[in-house]
Amino acid sequence: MGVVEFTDTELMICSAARLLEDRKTVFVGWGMPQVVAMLAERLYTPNLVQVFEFGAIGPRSLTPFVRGTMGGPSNVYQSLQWINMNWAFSYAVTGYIDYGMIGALQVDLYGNVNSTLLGGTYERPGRRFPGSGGGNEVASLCWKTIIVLKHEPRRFVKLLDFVTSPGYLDGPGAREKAGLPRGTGPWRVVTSKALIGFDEVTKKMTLLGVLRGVKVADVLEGMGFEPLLDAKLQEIEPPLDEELRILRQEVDPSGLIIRGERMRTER
Amino acid sequence: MGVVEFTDTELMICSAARLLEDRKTVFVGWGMPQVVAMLAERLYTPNLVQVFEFGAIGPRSLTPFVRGTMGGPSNVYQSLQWINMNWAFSYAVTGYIDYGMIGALQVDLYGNVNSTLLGGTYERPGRRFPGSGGGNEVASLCWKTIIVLKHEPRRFVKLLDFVTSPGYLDGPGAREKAGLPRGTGPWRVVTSKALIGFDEVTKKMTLLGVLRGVKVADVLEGMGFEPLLDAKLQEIEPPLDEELRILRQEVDPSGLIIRGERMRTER
Amino acid sequence: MDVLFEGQAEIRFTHPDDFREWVRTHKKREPVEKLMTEREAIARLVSDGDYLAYDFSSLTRGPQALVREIIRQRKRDLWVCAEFTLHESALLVGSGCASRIDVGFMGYGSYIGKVVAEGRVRVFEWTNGSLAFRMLAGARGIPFIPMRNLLGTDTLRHSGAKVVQDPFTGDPICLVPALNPDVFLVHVHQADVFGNARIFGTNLFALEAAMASKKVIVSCEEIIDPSEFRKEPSKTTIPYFLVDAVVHLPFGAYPGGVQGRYDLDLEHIDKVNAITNDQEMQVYLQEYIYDIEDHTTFLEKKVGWKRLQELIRRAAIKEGYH
Amino acid sequence: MDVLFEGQAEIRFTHPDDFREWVRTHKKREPVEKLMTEREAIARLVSDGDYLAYDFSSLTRGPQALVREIIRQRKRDLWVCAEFTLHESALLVGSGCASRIDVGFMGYGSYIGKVVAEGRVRVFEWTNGSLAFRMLAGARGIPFIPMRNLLGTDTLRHSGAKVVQDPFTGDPICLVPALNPDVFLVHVHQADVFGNARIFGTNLFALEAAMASKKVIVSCEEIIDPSEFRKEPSKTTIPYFLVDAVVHLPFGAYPGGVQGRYDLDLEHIDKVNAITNDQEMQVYLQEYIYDIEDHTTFLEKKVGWKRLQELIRRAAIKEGYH
Repeated sequence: MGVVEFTDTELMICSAARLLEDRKTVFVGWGMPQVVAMLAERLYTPNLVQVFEFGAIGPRSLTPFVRGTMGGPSNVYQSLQWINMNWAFSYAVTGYIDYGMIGALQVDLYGNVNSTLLGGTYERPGRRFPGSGGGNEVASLCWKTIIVLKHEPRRFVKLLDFVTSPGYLDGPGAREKAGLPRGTGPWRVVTSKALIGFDEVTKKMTLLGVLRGVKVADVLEGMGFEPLLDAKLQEIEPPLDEELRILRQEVDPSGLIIRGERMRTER
Repeated sequence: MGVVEFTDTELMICSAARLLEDRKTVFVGWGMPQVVAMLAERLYTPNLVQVFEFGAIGPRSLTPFVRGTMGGPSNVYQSLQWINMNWAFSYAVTGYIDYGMIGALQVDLYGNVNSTLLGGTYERPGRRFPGSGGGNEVASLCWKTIIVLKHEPRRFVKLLDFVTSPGYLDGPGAREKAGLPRGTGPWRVVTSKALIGFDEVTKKMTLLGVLRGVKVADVLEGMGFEPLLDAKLQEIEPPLDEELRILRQEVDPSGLIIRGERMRTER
Repeated sequence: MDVLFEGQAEIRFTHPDDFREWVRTHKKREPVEKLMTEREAIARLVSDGDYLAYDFSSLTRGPQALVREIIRQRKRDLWVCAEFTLHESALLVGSGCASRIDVGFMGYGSYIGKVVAEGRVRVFEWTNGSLAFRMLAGARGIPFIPMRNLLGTDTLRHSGAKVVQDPFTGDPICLVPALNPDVFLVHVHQADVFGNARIFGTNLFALEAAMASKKVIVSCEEIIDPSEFRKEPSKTTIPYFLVDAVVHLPFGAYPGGVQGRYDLDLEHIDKVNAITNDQEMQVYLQEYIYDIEDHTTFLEKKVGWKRLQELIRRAAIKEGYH
Repeated sequence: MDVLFEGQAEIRFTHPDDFREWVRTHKKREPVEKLMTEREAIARLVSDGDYLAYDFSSLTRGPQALVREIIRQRKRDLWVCAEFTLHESALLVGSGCASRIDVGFMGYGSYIGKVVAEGRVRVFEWTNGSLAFRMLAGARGIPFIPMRNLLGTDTLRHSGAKVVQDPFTGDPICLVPALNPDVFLVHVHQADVFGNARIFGTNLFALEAAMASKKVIVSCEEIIDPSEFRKEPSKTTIPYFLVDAVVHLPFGAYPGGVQGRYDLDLEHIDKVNAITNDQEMQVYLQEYIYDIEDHTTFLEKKVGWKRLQELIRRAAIKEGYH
């Protein structure tokens, strides 16, 4: 069947897009999640309702994606409702948002997310990043949170440098005990090599699938913790031609979003 | 100079309208306060900003006044902003509203207001009335509250049957101690015979003026408490011809609002 | 949390997590046709014992046709949010539909006062502002919200609010519990078949209550195409996924008016306000509700096109209502 | 009130009564002309040490011309609300204007991260949602508001929020303090000379922040007649009495765009994001801000009419923006 070439970014976008359900709502964070939602809407979930933190409810975002935009006219095109940030988050708090999608610098075994800093102390971090944005809200309030990050072992750590947004904290029941809404939490972690879920009982990360041609050992190597392994480990299909066509020709013809490390896999 | 004839309602409307300051804001309650604001706007305070609890900010209400209306098109005509109830009260809580105007079934020495019930118990009141409406908000949150009620001795009582909206509660400092915003409270009581204020130190009702031709003893007779008497007791001028003309011809040509007990006074 | 004072009213309180669960399982995210008759909407979505809220008043853009249908279907034991309300409370209590009222403003006319005095309906004391604020908390998914008023009064004593010491200022502050009605009725200018809705003019808490309520029934003057909403998203008051039923009811606010469309009918309103006892109430209910099949028949037999034309003609002010 | 947990951040907190007092004495209720130059507005209304907030982002409808004027006037020791922000934080810190940042989203580009890491600016940890919610509390005149998130995280630990036991559910709940900025900057589509303002499209917290802030500066694309506002009151985002200055600044969001008017200029935005150190920052500030007299000169000398025409041309989507 030949070989397909793609970037790690493209792979993550496609894997994440396949996870979304049609006829559901998704809280879309800045950057990659926007592109994921666009791809999903065009290919898999025509009735997906996107919600943006700045108050755009149900837009049908236009392509091409304008780099950096969040709130521009093509981003919020043909929304159902334009309102403001407090209302946008209200939809999430009251249980109207099925999926949330955020990025991460680091994650731990329980799906807690760091997007604030790496190394050093809070006052003098080794490297400082933008912080929560709306990520803490998304990870706290949407029913199922999807975390998207590159599969670099250093990003999967035993102890986060900073807990920006809550996963299952220190295990089962901890979210509810902290006062977070019942029944929420991280649902999937999409990486450039694997698809990870969470064990229903222990709330620990559970490897659900690996990219075609990638070995499980490669996925686990160098991670700061060992996730559980699902009994029925899936093979993740590399990006489909149609997915890549939409991404490269419609969504991001400039290639500035989807660029990344080059990968190749058998079709 | 002859004699002027008017109703007690007309007198109260005119007295209250003269109290409002131009270039200020006023939170307007249902019924008589609406007519007061209309008269004031036409005659004394062209730049008064009216605020209605249902979200009309700064309307230039049209005449004639539509009986019972609160929210109808002529009531909210040419507003600055149409919004909702939570926002309307927000203007009051944040200190933007200078005057509030409410009615009352009963008042006590400290300007506490009952508009809920007369007699009996809470569960089995002798007579039950509409309750606070937005009155509690107005009396709690506007800087200066004007209370308008008919001068019937039984309405001025030692102990209210029910404290619906706060005056100075049980005396100086009590509002602040209860948690109400600093520096607020009842400012004037407009009746069909008198104008009453509040002593700055004791917060007790203080008679400021009586209608031309009315004796102080008549005002005090039968009241359940004795207000302080202001050193410079004013004479309240009966309704002016121009006031009556506007009320009777422009604001309420049907006469359904301004009707009441007939009174007469020397011009 | 140290409670300094606690009002004694019973409250209808839903744990925010239980409300979320309802939304998760009952609220459809996709656009589905929700157009139905008022009979169907009320039969399906209003249950005995429900907590009921509605937007605006008997005089202006109140959901009067839907309220009449509730009475027609003889729903029982409703708990009513009497926010800024006028004669709805009287009709709902007089018809035996409502047994409890959260009072903001309970309406004029002598009937309702009398039945309260006779202890035939339980009332709980709030204010227009606190009920609207409770609705805001319900829509924000938080269990309570602080207020700077109610404090110091008997209104507080007979409410379900609590006073605590504010941990930021040290001062006493009033906390009111979130309100999450079972049913919210709202009459709007325009809606589409999926439930997207537009109100022109002010509102009490249309979006708050739609978001805070388990079931939302929209009645509308006009059905418009769904694509209209996406052309002017700032005009959308309520998006479709909050809504469970859409009922096309022109003149649905009668005898109240709808801004820019038709004026209120004061003569009919006076008729309701003139009711002073049960017998008169029954006569009114019989004539205008029980004996009438539906809203269309009501308009035809009890109002008449000539009268409606007159009310349309009187609604001369169109500014801002589009 | 039993505090279960307390974040350790310093907060800028104004007692609601002190804020009310400010509003009482400083905010004119009558319509007076407030049109002035950006120089005048910033000189009069922004003081060293002020807490500064603004609506939307560097990319869309941010008050960029006003921010540049703040930098030009070398204001000092500002505390910035970095809500949903992109490069404003970098510019305000790089120019030495800001010394403290409440972080919602601090912006991209490597410069700002570096100066934080070097401890040259103090940061406090919040989220976009909690800063917006704090602003809502400020606008509601309440000292705090409860939230269902922040809980369980280091974000909470480094915020100024408190966790208490909710007296209605018994569960832990997070309380965030009201935010009442000293200055709020907002760039709008249309304003009149009194300060009435309209935004078309979404906003972060335009009305909340205008109501919560001591001083409000509106810059606008277009000045319209005051009578326009009274014809369509639903379109009024901010009424005049909340506003202290109106500055007519067409293209005032540049290099960001304004919906329906002009597109963002990604080339210029990339130039800002490419700044990695103080030297490059100084070069940028010198060329685009310090050496430039005012916004008009900036457009003329640093952008050019040809470029602006191109950005207008690119803003092809007009739906909803009127």
